[in-house]
Amino acid sequence: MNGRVDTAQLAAWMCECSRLIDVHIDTLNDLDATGGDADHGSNLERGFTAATASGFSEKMTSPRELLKHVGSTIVDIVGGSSGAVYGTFFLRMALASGELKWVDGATFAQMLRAGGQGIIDRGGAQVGDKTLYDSLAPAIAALDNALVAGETLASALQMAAEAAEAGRDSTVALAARKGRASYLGDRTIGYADAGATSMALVLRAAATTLI
Amino acid sequence: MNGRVDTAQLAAWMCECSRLIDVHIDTLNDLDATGGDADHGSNLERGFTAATASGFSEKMTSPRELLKHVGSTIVDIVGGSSGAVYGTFFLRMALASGELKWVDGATFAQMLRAGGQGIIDRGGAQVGDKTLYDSLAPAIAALDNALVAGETLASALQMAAEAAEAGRDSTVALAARKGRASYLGDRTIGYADAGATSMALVLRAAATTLI
Amino acid sequence: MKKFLNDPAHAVTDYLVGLAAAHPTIVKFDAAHRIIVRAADPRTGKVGLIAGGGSGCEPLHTGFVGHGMLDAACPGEIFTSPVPKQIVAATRAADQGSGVLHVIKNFSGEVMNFGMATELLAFEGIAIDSVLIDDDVSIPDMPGTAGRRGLGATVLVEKIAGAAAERGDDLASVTCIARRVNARTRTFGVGLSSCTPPLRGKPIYDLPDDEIEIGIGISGEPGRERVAMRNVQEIARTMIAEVLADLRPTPGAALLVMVNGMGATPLSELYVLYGECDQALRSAGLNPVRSLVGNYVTSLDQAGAALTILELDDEMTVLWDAPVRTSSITWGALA
Amino acid sequence: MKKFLNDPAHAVTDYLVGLAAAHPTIVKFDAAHRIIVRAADPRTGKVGLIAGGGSGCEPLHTGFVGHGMLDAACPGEIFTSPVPKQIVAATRAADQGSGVLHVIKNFSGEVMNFGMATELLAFEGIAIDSVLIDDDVSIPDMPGTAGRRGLGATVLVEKIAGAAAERGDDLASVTCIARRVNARTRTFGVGLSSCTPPLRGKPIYDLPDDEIEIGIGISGEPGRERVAMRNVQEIARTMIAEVLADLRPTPGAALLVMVNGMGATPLSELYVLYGECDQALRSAGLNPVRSLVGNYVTSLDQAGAALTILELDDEMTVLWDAPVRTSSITWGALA
Ligand SMILES: Nc1ncnc2c1ncn2[C@@H]1O[C@H](COP(=O)(O)OP(=O)(O)O)[C@@H](O)[C@H]1O
Ligand SMILES: Nc1ncnc2c1ncn2[C@@H]1O[C@H](COP(=O)(O)OP(=O)(O)O)[C@@H](O)[C@H]1O
Ligand SMILES: [Mg+2]
Ligand SMILES: [Mg+2]
Ligand SMILES: [Mg+2]
Ligand SMILES: [Mg+2]
Repeated sequence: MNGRVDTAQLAAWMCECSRLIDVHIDTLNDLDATGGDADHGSNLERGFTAATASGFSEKMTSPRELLKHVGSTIVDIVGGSSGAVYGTFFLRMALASGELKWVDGATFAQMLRAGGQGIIDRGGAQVGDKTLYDSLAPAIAALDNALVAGETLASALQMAAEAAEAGRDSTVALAARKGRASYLGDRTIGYADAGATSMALVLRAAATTLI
Repeated sequence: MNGRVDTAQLAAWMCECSRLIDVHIDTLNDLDATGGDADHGSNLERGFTAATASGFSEKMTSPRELLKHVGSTIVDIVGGSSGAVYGTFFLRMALASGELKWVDGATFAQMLRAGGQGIIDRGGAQVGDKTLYDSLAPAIAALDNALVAGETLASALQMAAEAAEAGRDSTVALAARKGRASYLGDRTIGYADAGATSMALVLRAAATTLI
Repeated sequence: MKKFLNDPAHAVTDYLVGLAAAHPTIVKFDAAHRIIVRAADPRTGKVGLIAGGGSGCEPLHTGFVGHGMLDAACPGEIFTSPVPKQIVAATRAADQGSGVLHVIKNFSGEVMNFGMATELLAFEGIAIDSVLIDDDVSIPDMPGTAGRRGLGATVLVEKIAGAAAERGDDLASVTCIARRVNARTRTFGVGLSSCTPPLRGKPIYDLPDDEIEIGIGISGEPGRERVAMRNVQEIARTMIAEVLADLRPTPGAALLVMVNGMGATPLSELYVLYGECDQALRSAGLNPVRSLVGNYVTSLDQAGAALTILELDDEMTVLWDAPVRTSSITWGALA
Repeated sequence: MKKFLNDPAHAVTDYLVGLAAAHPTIVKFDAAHRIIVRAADPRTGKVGLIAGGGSGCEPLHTGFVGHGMLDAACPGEIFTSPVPKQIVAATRAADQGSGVLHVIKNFSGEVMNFGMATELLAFEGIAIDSVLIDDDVSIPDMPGTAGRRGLGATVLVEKIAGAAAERGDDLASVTCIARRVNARTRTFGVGLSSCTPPLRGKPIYDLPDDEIEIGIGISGEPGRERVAMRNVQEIARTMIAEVLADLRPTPGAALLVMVNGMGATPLSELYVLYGECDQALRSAGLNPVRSLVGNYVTSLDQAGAALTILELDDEMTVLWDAPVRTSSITWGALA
């Protein structure tokens, strides 16, 4: 058994996501300004705050319930691209957790992969389209590989966060093909994608909380 | 006989007015900006240019015809307060010149007074209302007094121009009670009235051309 | 300065050409006289209604030419009242034998140029009457001054008197209702920015990012007072206090409430302001029963808004609701 | 930032409250579901029409709810598409038993949120169809991308399909005419300034005084390209070249020409632009027969404009002319 993630840890993960988004809200808005409408930070802040602010209900006793709450709150509150994409991401993670009270590393990796698939299903993004999937896809792969190689979940998540950050950096050189930024084509080259940047924060939050 | 003003001199006066307005167009607009809509210079420029640009027709063989042409061109072209006020001013001067082929100083002084009365009739301005009448009224008085005192027309016009400039300066301390600037009340204190400034130029032009 | 224009000196003409091209069934541009007239002559015998004023306040007045409002409009240069020639031509075009009402906003230039035109028209035997619009409460109503400006009431007078003329009222009756509407209307405006006249090429004045002008008119000049920026609720309260103190409406009165944008303020902000005003008026025991929200009397690209309130009576309400078909105000069925 | 607002976070709600207060006979604000619906239910059996999108583009879509256009509108946060919950509620409100057409502008967020809503609605037995608006020619129509944005065509689709629904067409027919209108419409926009979203408090980008953005959308993002400022004739030529190259209208085609302001551009400038476009189109042997000039699809306080051209056929023309009564588009007689 390579690590263990329970509901309380997932709650801590979500709170850390919320905190990191708060800290980087202006950066995210400014990155979104380069190719979009300058609201990505505010959008996520609204979503994560709503999902975490009042704490989690006592009835959320499983990863499924907690992540479903987060996903549907984001869907119900955020709107825009990130509402649909992040919402679908957490809802699919919830679904993939089955009815388990806690999940091991391998299951968590499967959940992350299911979340990524949800993003593809929802918005058709591929690696290289300059979206948050460019951070998520390498993180999914890194997590899998590290666990297969026998790393602890803690260090595997560390590698996943680093891969997400590298993925985020890889978007700097890309021209956007999905989302609002795609309307600007080559003008988006030179800046990291806002969503890829927030997704790297989400993975970084996982690495610091799910240990 | 104290001096003599013929049609050609009046034409020169109008051309000099036009030139001086051109030179001071920005000043006049900026002064109008302090209490009005920043267009006084442009308005007069349009009027005097139209009245003088194509030269005066050969048929304008009398002061009456020339000044009627200038007055009605200004009325027809300028609009706004200054179109009505300056237009009426020149039309009433024309009327007061009777059928004379040229006028002497005393008649010119009467014409100027008739023009001033036209401004009162048209817009109800009194001295102290912070309008162009604040430049014109002292100039009319100065011209009369100088001629009565036996000055030449040339030096009498010089004194009239100086009186107009003093009148212009007197408007700095006033709050506007007529025209657009009146809506600003005390906020107009501290700036000369745009119209008073242009009227001082008109009198200055008379002093340099009607000699 | 960035504007959609060619030669700034031709901005007004270019606008008039475009207006007529866009609405050929409603208006014609009579370029020779530089006036906008109805595309189709109204039936013979209707009292004519004309208005004019400096351009830059669009859609006022050109946008209100058409069935149920004006017969002709005289656009002057930017912020410069029209010349007597235009007013004479518009009066002639509007006359159907029953006389013409001049809707004159109380600006020195407008009053004087309409005055000159009326002197010229005296020789022509056209019956002419006039209504002087002076609804601006930001200026004290004092003798010896130029008096109060004509602002938003102009739109209401043109609509209501226009409907009276359209239904066949005679000149005296049309004039009477026009004056009644003006007498029961008050306006107070607030500017968030200075506008930029095309020929000037730069703003008329500088306004810091934390200050606003209150008590503004419609020609880009500064307002009565410069004050610190405040939220819309406070702005609405100021507007309402100024308007009600002067209008003194009957308790429970039915009101027409107009929230008018100055040109660069988005519609959504105007509705936010409308919402504040509506609520405050109801709390004051008054009854907003008609509204007009949008850009109707503007100052080029100024950001800002004005509140206009008319205390309605039954006749005004019927005439307000009557069909109208102009390029900027359209509702109801035409016969 | 100077705007008429209280708490920037409540700007959208405050706008919706004001809208409903100003037009109580046309719309209601359903605050619980955060949607705008018609004040009076249309007759039973009418096909419903709903749309939604980020706020900041007013009057789109809330200003087009009413007889002859939409049954309900879902306003999102500023420049953020609505959430599925709103879309579900609006669909339910609009359904009269004959199904509902979703008018969806092709923005990733809008498409995805309507998609999620449609999945949820699948359980409810409401017949739903959709039209995807993608008239923006500034973006190449390439596979593997998000495709073209939905811009001005949205207004035309809502008007024309709304009239089809109002006269009793069934869902398939309403959808069909909506798609036909979108297929024959193209738009190209030009921005003269950046807008300032309330929550951001400053412009989205800096634009020097001698540069403009061409190929813009409606959410304040930069355009396809930044170029030097030029006069309106050149801007009109660019717009027309871009639109016609893609639309390829039949020679002599009857056109509906819309010149749409982005929110801070005065009406007079829009007419100057319209005049240039009208003339250029006629020179190109085309026939502008209907026009719409004003602020219909905006980006908050952005200065700028977009040209939208629809090649009309007879049915579209009849439906365009059909009576409509919303807060922002009104004409014709209601039965
Ligand atoms: N189809 C898509 N698939 C995955 N991610 C997407 C897609 N479209 C947009 N995104 C992501 O969403 C981010 C923008 O989110 P946000 O600004 O909140 O939404 P909006 O574009 O509606 O304003 C982009 O930076 C991008 O990473
Ligand atoms: N009633 C009046 N009598 C005399 N002069 C006036 C009157 N009203 C305005 N003026 C003069 O007109 C000047 C403004 O002219 P101008 O700016 O060209 O017209 P407008 O105010 O119509 O823009 C003022 O500075 C003032 O001197
Ligand atoms: Mg965004
Ligand atoms: Mg002036
Ligand atoms: Mg002026
Ligand atoms: Mg957004």
